[in-house]
Amino acid sequence: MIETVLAITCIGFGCSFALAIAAKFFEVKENPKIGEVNNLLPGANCGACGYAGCMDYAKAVVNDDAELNLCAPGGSDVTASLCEYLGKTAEAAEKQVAIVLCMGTDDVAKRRFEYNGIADCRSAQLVGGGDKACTYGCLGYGTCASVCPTNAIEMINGVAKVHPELCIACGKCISVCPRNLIKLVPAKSTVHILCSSKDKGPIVRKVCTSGCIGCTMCVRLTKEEESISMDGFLAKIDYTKEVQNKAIVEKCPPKCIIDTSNN
Amino acid sequence: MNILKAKFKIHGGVHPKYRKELARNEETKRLPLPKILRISTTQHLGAPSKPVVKKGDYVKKYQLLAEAAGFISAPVHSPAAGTIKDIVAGTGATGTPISEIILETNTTSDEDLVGVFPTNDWNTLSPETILNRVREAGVVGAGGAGFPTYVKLSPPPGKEIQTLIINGAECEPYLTADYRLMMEHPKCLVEGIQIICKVLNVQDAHIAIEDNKPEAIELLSKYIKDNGIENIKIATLPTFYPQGAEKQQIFAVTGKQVPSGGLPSEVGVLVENTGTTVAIYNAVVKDLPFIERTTTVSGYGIENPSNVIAPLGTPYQDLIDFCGGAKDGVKKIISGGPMMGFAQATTETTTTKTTSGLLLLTAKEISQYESAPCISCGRCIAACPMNLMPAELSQFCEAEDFESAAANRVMDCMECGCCAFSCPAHRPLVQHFRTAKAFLRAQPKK
Amino acid sequence: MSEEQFYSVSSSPHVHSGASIHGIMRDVVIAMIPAFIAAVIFFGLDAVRLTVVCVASCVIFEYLSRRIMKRNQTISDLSAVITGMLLAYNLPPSFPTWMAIVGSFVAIVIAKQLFGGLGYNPFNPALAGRLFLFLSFAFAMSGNWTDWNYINADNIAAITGATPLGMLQESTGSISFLSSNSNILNLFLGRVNGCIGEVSSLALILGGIYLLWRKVITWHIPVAYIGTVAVFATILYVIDPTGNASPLFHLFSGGLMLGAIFMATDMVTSPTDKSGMLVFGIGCGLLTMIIRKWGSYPEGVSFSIFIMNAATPLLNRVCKPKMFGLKKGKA
Amino acid sequence: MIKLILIVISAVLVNNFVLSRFLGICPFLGVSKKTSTALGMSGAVVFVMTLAAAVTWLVQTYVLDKLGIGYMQTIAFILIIASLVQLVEIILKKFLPSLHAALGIFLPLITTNCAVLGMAVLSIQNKYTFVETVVFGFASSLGFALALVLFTGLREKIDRSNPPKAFKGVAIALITAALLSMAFMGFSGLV
Repeated sequence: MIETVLAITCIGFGCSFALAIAAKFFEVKENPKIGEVNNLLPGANCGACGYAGCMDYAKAVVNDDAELNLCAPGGSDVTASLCEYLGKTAEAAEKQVAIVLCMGTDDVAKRRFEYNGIADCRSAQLVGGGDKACTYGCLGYGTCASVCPTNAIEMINGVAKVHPELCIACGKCISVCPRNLIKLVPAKSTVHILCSSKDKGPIVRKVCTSGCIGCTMCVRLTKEEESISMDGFLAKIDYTKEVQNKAIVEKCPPKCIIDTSNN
Repeated sequence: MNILKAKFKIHGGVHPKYRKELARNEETKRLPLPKILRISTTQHLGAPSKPVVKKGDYVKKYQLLAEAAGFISAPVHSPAAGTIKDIVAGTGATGTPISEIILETNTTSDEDLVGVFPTNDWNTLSPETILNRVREAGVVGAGGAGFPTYVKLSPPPGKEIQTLIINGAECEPYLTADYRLMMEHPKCLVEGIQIICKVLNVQDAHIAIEDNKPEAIELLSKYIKDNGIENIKIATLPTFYPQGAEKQQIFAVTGKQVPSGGLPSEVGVLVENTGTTVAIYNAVVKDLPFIERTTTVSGYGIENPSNVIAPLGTPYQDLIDFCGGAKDGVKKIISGGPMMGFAQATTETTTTKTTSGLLLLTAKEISQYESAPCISCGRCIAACPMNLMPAELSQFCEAEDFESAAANRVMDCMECGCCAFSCPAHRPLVQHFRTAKAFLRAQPKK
Repeated sequence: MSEEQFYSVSSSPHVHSGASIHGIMRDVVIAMIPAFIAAVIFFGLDAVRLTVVCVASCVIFEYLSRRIMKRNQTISDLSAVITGMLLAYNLPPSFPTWMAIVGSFVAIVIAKQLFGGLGYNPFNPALAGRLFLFLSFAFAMSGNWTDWNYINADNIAAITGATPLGMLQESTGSISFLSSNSNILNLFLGRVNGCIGEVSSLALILGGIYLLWRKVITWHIPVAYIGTVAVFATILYVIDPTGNASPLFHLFSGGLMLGAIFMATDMVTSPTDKSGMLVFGIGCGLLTMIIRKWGSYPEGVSFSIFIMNAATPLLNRVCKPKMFGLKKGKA
Repeated sequence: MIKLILIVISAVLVNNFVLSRFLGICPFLGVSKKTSTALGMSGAVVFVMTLAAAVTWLVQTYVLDKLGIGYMQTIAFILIIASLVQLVEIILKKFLPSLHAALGIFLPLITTNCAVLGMAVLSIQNKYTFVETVVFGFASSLGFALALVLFTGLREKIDRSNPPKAFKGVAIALITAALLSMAFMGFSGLV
């Protein structure tokens, strides 16, 4: 019985002795902090922080002092834990969600030609500039929906729609949309102008009945708060300010302003 | 004997139904001056030219409308006298936004033109003045790319051009504009070639013509023999598509392979289109700017297909009406050839310096793409003149794995269409590669 | 511009050679007709029964699986019909019908539709079906044969129940009589025992010539495959003529012709590059002879093609055409 | 000498560790995403299995059999294999950090890889001599590498296929592995 225990223990010692020599001989310096920071991150490896996954972001945070609030899925609580671990201060990033600034669904917006090709927005844009009559509108081939890691985007009647509660603001849909219709806006903002067409009114009216015709009604109604300004013939919301005057939703002639607070 | 058979045969290539007989035998007709011309400022490869006229100006014929913006660019001249109605945004033949100069022509007086000083003997001109005339005339490659010709004719220092090839292959089906040019203006073509030889001080030049144009070969060789010109020979090429592609033609005539990503000048060869050569002749000898070009209006959807000389900026609808109007059942309108041309949504688009053809095709002439899976039958690989693997590349693009596509040299694809032409599953291969190339071009250089 | 009449717009090119998957598959079906006629001549009603059952069940299974997966229907491209015919050709005449249906299920549903349909399957569906049946219903696959009169050692027409390869497998003493030319002629014409589609090498070669003429397949795989088997068999034959059968025997017996012309050349599961095809053919040839010579199964064709199908993705990565304009050596 | 060749053929083709004996499936499925990691993994497994074969045989004959405590075999073998894997991990971290990061969790997993332990125990059961054990260890790791590389090639093709949603990912990989093992049954009886 004793020999068994002795034999096994000396095998154990032999192995550990060999490993100790090897560890000393091939030693690689690595900062233990990186492992610590990595454990604080959610580990979704979504790349929203711009690094190739959480381990990479941890290395950047420790070695070259990267921003602490870049982790979108983690949001403010990850930023807080990072600050507290590294003893730094960083203003907590406000929770953001993506939104598609177009509501030209197939029943209101016209098509220009019968498209015969790949059902992918980037590919469709290359063939004749996309088959939607409006040169700014959403083509509706769902590339953003297919690329969204949390399936937060749904194609409704030919236009993409983001479900804010699922969106982790990783920005993948933004880079993939050939017409740059998707913007990151503060989650709590409810009033949105769902159009990105810079064309003059008559041209917009010819291609889409619910496109912004640049009548500046909403700008005049929200004059005091200056929350809406004109960019050419397109009304744009300044998301740093809160839009109070909800009357613009009814007053807007083409009805392209929506207010998501009620539903 | 100044006719030699091209010795080298490239890999791949396909045989589409050429249907050239539709618009081959009649003379080229001239379109009466349309009332409205919408002249695009993106008539060439490179930066769009900047308009020098504004709304309401009255311009004479040949007057400069837009000047070149930058080194790779070309000026645009007014094809007729008239008043500038407006400068608006429009869509080009490829669907990309362009800005158009709308010119209301006064069709009454056609003589109201800017002074023109033809020279009777171009030999006296030095290469520099020839190059300047070519630049000022706004001559661009008429083959389809529209690369400014004077940039091409001044090769980078240290690169010596040994052989000049005049591309008379015109391998795209339906198109016969170059053929008619060779038949009707051999003198302008041959002298144009000699002018280029002078500029590049090249000793010998070849006119590459496919052997499905025997009359052109015979006529040109007789013209060359009668005028005792030694340094121009005719290279007959077997007829297949894409015989007219630059890299393939260089290989077919000289056996040299242009290195991947390199320019033909690196192997000491320069290829010039027949249409461009005649434009050079007009610019240098007759001092005429590039204001009109021959376009083949063809296809089974047009009443009487023919070759038409039309001023730049002519709306397609005018060309169609001039050729007897469209038959019913036209499914597709294409600017350029059926293999590399761009399908049009409307007939409002206008002609530019690179519009080699306008095709009205009925359902039985065109094909429909389907999203069928690739059965790796290898026909696209056998057809690819660049010896790539379209089957594998398209599967990478479908899986949006553009890095592997780049590793398999998708950037070297010249979008000639041979693969999609021969794919039994009707897969949109060229569109896959264009998406991949657009994505890779947008990538910041790492 | 008339509003409602939209023009069709797509990427270039706008014209097409007219080839279609349906066209290719139709040519393959036509090429398999001679083998079917030979099967009916030698095995009569059984051949018809098996072929009809397999083709019908393959088409039905494909229709059902496409319906369940809510995908577009692809039974019109005849690939299911070909899989059915190929599977039937690999079955002995005495094979029970319900097992053929099980084989068709494995071939179509598991080996093809689960991967997403035609073009995505890494293995040849008909072969997957055959191997599944071969390994699970070994007895039924060996089948009780009708008699085959072969001319034995002292050249009297004797009757035996086994297939030619089966006899080669079990025989201990000298088997040089197997390679007598009268037996070889029987083998070539198909008057032997064996699976219904593989017996008549003549009919299969006719089909192969039709496919080559229609440019559905290229010569690389069949020639490489049959060539390797011939060379390997000759070497064995030269070493020990009594213990091994003659190369001709190996060529015309078993499933070699059927495998080399119809199953190995399946475009989806074979390499796309010419050099890759040659390596594929040689690989199949070597494996077939190894299994025939030393393996425990008499027939190695199905296994070798199946294994080489697994190697096809690697072959596709290694054997690539050299790009036009690349200096020597630069990949 | 013939026996060695037979061992090699049987270990690589006939009773291939992955496809016939179904040992070492988890790294087989885990690492077969990209060929580079698969090759790296195969290299590591070949190194570990060959060394493990040698060391375990020595320990078995000179320690366990001498003291008659054959029943301690499993613990002793696991101890040796674990330390060998740790050795490989240190070496890889030093010389091939990129491969080390790419392999990730699958490198330490070799410790519990049933193929390694299986090979050690099998060689003892088959009463191989020392040379035969080492050859058997090397051949079975070659078999593992062959199956892994073949399967990685297949995996890259089926990753581009679009199976129904329920079968995406590992499910379709398992089906492909099943078909592949069906193919390898052709070699049975070869030896």
